[in-house]
Amino acid sequence: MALLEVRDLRVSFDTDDGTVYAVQGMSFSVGAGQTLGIVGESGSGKSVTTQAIMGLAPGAKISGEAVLDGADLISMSEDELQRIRGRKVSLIFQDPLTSLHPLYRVGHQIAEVMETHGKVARKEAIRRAVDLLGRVGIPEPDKRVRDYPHQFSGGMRQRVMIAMALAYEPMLIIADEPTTALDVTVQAQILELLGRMQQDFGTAVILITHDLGVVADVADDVVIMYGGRPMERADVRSVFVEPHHPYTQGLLESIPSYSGRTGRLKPIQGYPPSLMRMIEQCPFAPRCAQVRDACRVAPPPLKPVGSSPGHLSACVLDANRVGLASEPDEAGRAVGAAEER
Amino acid sequence: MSAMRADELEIVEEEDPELNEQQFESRTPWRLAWRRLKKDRVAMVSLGFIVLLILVSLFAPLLTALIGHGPNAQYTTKGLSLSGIPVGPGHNGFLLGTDDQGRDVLSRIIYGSRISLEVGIGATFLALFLGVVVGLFAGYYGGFLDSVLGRFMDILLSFPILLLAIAIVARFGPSLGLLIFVISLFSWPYIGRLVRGQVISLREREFVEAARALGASDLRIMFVEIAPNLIALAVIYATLLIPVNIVTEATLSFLGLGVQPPTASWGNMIAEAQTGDLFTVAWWFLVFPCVALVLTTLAFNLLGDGLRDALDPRYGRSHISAARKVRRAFRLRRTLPEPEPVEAKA
Amino acid sequence: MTVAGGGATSRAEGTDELLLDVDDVVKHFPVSGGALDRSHAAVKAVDGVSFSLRAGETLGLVGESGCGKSTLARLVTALHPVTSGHVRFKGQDITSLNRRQLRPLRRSMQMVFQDPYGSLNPRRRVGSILSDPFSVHEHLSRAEVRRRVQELMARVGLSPEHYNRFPSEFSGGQRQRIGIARSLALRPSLIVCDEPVSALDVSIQAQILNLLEDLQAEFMLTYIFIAHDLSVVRHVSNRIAVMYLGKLVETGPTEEIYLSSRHPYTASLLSAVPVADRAFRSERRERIILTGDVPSPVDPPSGCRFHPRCPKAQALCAVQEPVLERKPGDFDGHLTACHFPVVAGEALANASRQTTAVSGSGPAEAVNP
Amino acid sequence: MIRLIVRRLLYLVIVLVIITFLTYVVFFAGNPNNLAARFAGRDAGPAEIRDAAIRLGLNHGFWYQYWHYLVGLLHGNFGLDFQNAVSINSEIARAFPVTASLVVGSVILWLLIGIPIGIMSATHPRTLRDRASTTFALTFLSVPNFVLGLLLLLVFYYYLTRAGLSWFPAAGYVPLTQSPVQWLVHMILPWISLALIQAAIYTRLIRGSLLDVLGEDFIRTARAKGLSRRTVIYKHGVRAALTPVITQLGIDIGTLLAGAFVTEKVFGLTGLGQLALNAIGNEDLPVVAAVVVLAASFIVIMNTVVDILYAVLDPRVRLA
Repeated sequence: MALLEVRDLRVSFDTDDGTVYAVQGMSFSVGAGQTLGIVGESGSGKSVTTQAIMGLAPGAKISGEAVLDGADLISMSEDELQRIRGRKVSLIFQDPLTSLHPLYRVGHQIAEVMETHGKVARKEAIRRAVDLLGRVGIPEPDKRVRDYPHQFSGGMRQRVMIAMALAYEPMLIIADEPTTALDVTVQAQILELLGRMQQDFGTAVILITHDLGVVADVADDVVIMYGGRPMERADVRSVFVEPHHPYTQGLLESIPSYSGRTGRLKPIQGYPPSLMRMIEQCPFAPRCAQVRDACRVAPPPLKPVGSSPGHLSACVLDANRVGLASEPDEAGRAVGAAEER
Repeated sequence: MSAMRADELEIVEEEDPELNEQQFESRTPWRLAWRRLKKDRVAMVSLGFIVLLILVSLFAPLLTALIGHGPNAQYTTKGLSLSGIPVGPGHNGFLLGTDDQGRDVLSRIIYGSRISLEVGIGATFLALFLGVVVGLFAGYYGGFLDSVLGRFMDILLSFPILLLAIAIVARFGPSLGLLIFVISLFSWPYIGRLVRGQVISLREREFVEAARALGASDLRIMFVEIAPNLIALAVIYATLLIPVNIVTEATLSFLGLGVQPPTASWGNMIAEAQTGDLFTVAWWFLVFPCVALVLTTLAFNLLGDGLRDALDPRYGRSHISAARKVRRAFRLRRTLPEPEPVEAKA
Repeated sequence: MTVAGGGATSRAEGTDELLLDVDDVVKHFPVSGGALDRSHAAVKAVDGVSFSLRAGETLGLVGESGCGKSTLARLVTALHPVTSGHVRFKGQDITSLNRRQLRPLRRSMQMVFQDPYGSLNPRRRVGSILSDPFSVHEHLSRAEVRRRVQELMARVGLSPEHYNRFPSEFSGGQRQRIGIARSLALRPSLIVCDEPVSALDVSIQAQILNLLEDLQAEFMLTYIFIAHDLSVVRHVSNRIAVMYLGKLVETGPTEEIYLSSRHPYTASLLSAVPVADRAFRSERRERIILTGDVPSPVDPPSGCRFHPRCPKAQALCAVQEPVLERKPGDFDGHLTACHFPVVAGEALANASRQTTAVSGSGPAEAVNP
Repeated sequence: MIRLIVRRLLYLVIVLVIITFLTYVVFFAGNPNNLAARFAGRDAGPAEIRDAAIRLGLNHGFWYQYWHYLVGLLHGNFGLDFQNAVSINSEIARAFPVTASLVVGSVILWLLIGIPIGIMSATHPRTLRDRASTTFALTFLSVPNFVLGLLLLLVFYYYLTRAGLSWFPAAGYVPLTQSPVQWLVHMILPWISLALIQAAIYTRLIRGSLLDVLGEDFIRTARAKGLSRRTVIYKHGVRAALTPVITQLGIDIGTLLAGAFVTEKVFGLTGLGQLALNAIGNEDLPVVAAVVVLAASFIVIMNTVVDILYAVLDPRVRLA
């Protein structure tokens, strides 16, 4: 039984310059206490997905469903969503400095969550804030609770954000690039803390990141996004050990390997698609080395592949073909190129 | 090796066909701004009004000749009733009526527009020139020069501006040149401070560092790299400063310290109308100059507002668009910049 | 150095010619609060760094934010004056030259910047930006400049017809190609790349790394490659220098550093990087999680600057600053600034648990993933 | 904090020296004998002119007079009026309450109008309400002060009075201590004419500032915490958006206290502005200098108050 089940989510924005089709048919699910990694490059729609679900994307046109604990978040009113946010679902953002209010004490900002949702008295809320700050590893929490965000270092601020997210013991934490603005050594601290808190509180986590390494480290399941669509979905091991989608494969191959020099890198050629128009084909087709005619007909749906259950890929290629065929299909490319003229 | 290159090239070329075909010729910053401005109907109407006003003031002698009434001619018989009351709008061929001395209000308004535009635009350009030059040098060089120039601007800004303008004009006698000089003297520090701030942030941008790494001289960096990035700001603030300066001129004229009668200026027309209670029965010679003044300043303000949105959305944000929010949401700040030395100084 | 083509073989191991010699350079930025405030605090951005570089090699400069690596890059390219110390380029001391004297040197020393958006002037056309090197240094006809610019654009993988476009009409990866083209224009011998790929997406990053590699082979370039991404640095560098709070803590051949790092900071830095393909291999390395944050460079810790966070710190470390020197058993050129260098097989994670009480600035965790 | 105040005071002294110096230069640029001749009267002979010059202190050189003036200032004494030979201190004491009444009343009024409209407009961007408030703001932004004043007088005084409703007086000032009701009645039109234009400026200012703040990450955090819209806008948004408003308010109050020339002239209020205008007309150097000094002091003092307020409101400034 999934805690959050998102089906066919579509998000678009009307802008001065036209419509931005940010997310197209996104589906995923998170089990209670599990960690889902959503991975994608900039503009792939990974942040918009969760912000739209939580009603935090101003001006977004949203369709599809996102069932949390039996209730659909997409059809909820703003008031209903307000009661979910911070209570059942908390969010952590990329830049802890700009994400904390500069003019209020951190204790106040944490206590606010409890006061809003739990009708907890101020004094009690502050006492609990001190407790939380201690649990997320902030030394001398009884003193620091009275400090302002600018008096903390980057890593400590992110700890404050985590404490705030945990304040009402939510079922789900959505962490949107929580360590991107931090140094590697601090990132390691924060990821470790997030994992420990998840165990302590039994919270599920959606971790949004561009860093495959982070996902490999902490996620149970992974969704790879590209051009606003899910490309591949599987448990973390399957994604890294037997990636199916050519995009996932390309992504993994383009990372300079830690395990030593592998010679020349194999980049994915070309650039990501523009989201200013509806993409009526596989969004990866223009860059795909194994492109087929079928790729240009319609965006392929997610379908089961590989040996492990729950491994889904949105690719027209056959499960057993892929992974072996890394040589480009010259014929397919030529046809595709001709069609485009 | 060469095959690799050709391959990369090909990919880059076909990367976004839309970009190649449709958007290519129209995506220069100025074209983009113009396209946005064209969509703004209010701004376009204002622009039309301003163009018309400029034409009117350029061809003032021709227009008044067509009307048949000079701006200073007193039509004591035709223009005033027997009891000395000015003629109302539309009577005896006076489209907007006459004033207390029997002069044609319309002709005077037409000539008044010359003063307003001369002073408004003249003082603004002078202020712009001073402000940009001082701001550019202070911001670019920083250090001692910046302290001195910055302090100087601060002190000028803590002057009771209107009072000193009044004192200077009163002392040296009003003249158009002095008026332009005094008005720009007290308005350039605003632009100077703005430009300085902008230059300080531009100076730290990597493209300036890149120019320096190439061995470009300071002057080249200031005028080739930085100055083009100030144009949008300068255009916006010039448009917003013009109405302010027009009002300052009118105010000084109203206080009797600007353009001296009988030369018509909207300010002294209003002042003349206000002395004595004649305007209570002959409202037109008070109200029409006021309307001309208000419409002109309104047009410049509306245009400035539109320009601000069109040229650099960051300054105005009067139409905060979802597009910008989306772009924000999409943008990744993945870089870990080291603390800039200048920030450390601050 | 005549090896063409891609692959690891194209990476030059360097020649014997000493291209750059950095000798004990120091850069302090004064911190002051206004005209009447004359405090004497300074950001000690770079505090006594020495290294040298042979023609054709790639030196990877690694460190976390605020460690001074970008400042060091600007000292080497004479964009900032040094507070003290010397930088010799091709035998000439460039720290004492004025701007005019430096100008001819600029031809052979260039920089590629981090931010593909900030490094190109948004109000100028790409053709104009790329003709800068020629208009500053050479007097060529318009047609000749145009020809050379288009040649450059083609070389870095851009379409020469896009000569008249503005930077906003290019994607991040394309802009970084423009930045590389600009640095390449005058055929320099040294290019300092300041985090050239850290603002790019992974798939684009690989394109740019390959391009840099090809250009190095073709034009016999020497690189100083600054990055915080250790995998990227490992991929491109022959040698690595690790910086912490304005100082070099360890330097040596790339594989030496990665396989047998001696400084506890290097070791923890390496272990902290989450790496996709490592997570699913049998030999899982222990992860060392350091405590606390990087201290302020205004008031760095005494002795060894790493000691408050170091899992191996002892009383001596707080008192005496370690010298960057070759440790017994290391290869020539592998230098470490540590009193108690890591020995092979040592478990630092356990050490960090024991020293929690000593460092006392937060919980120290050691996890074995 | 103390260092800030000391630095500001030092700054004030520098500004005052420069300003008084400039004022003296401006008025001495002509021939001081002309001044004496004017004050001596139309038919005065050379001896009388010399007498006048001695009486006005004009026989001394520029530096002497200037120094004398500065010393007087240090004793809190603005000296004597050329025209009537009365103490300027007492003239200022008479004029200041008029200007203060005008400023205090209109500040309250324009904040009451400007802040709510600005907030409404920022929280409903691109709606009809926003357009309406933008129209309001840009219209009054474009109306010169004296035009609005005169039109108000025309409608509310002349036309109403002619219609038999003499609700508003034409001009003049009645001290608050004399008759609070009359004071209020006399001040209403001046307040409105000053406040409407200022309110327009503040509407724009607050709208822009609040829109910026509402786009900040910490607002998204506040919403993500499940706070109500009201809490997010007022507690998290408006609080942070106030900074530029406070700066502007400080400058405006300082500048207006120095004399709201136009409004005072239109409504016949004998405040500092009128005092200065008359003095300029009469080339009454000590009075002009006195008002200029007062004006600059108000501006610098208000700037100091703003800086202190900043520190109180923003912990980043206070604890830096």
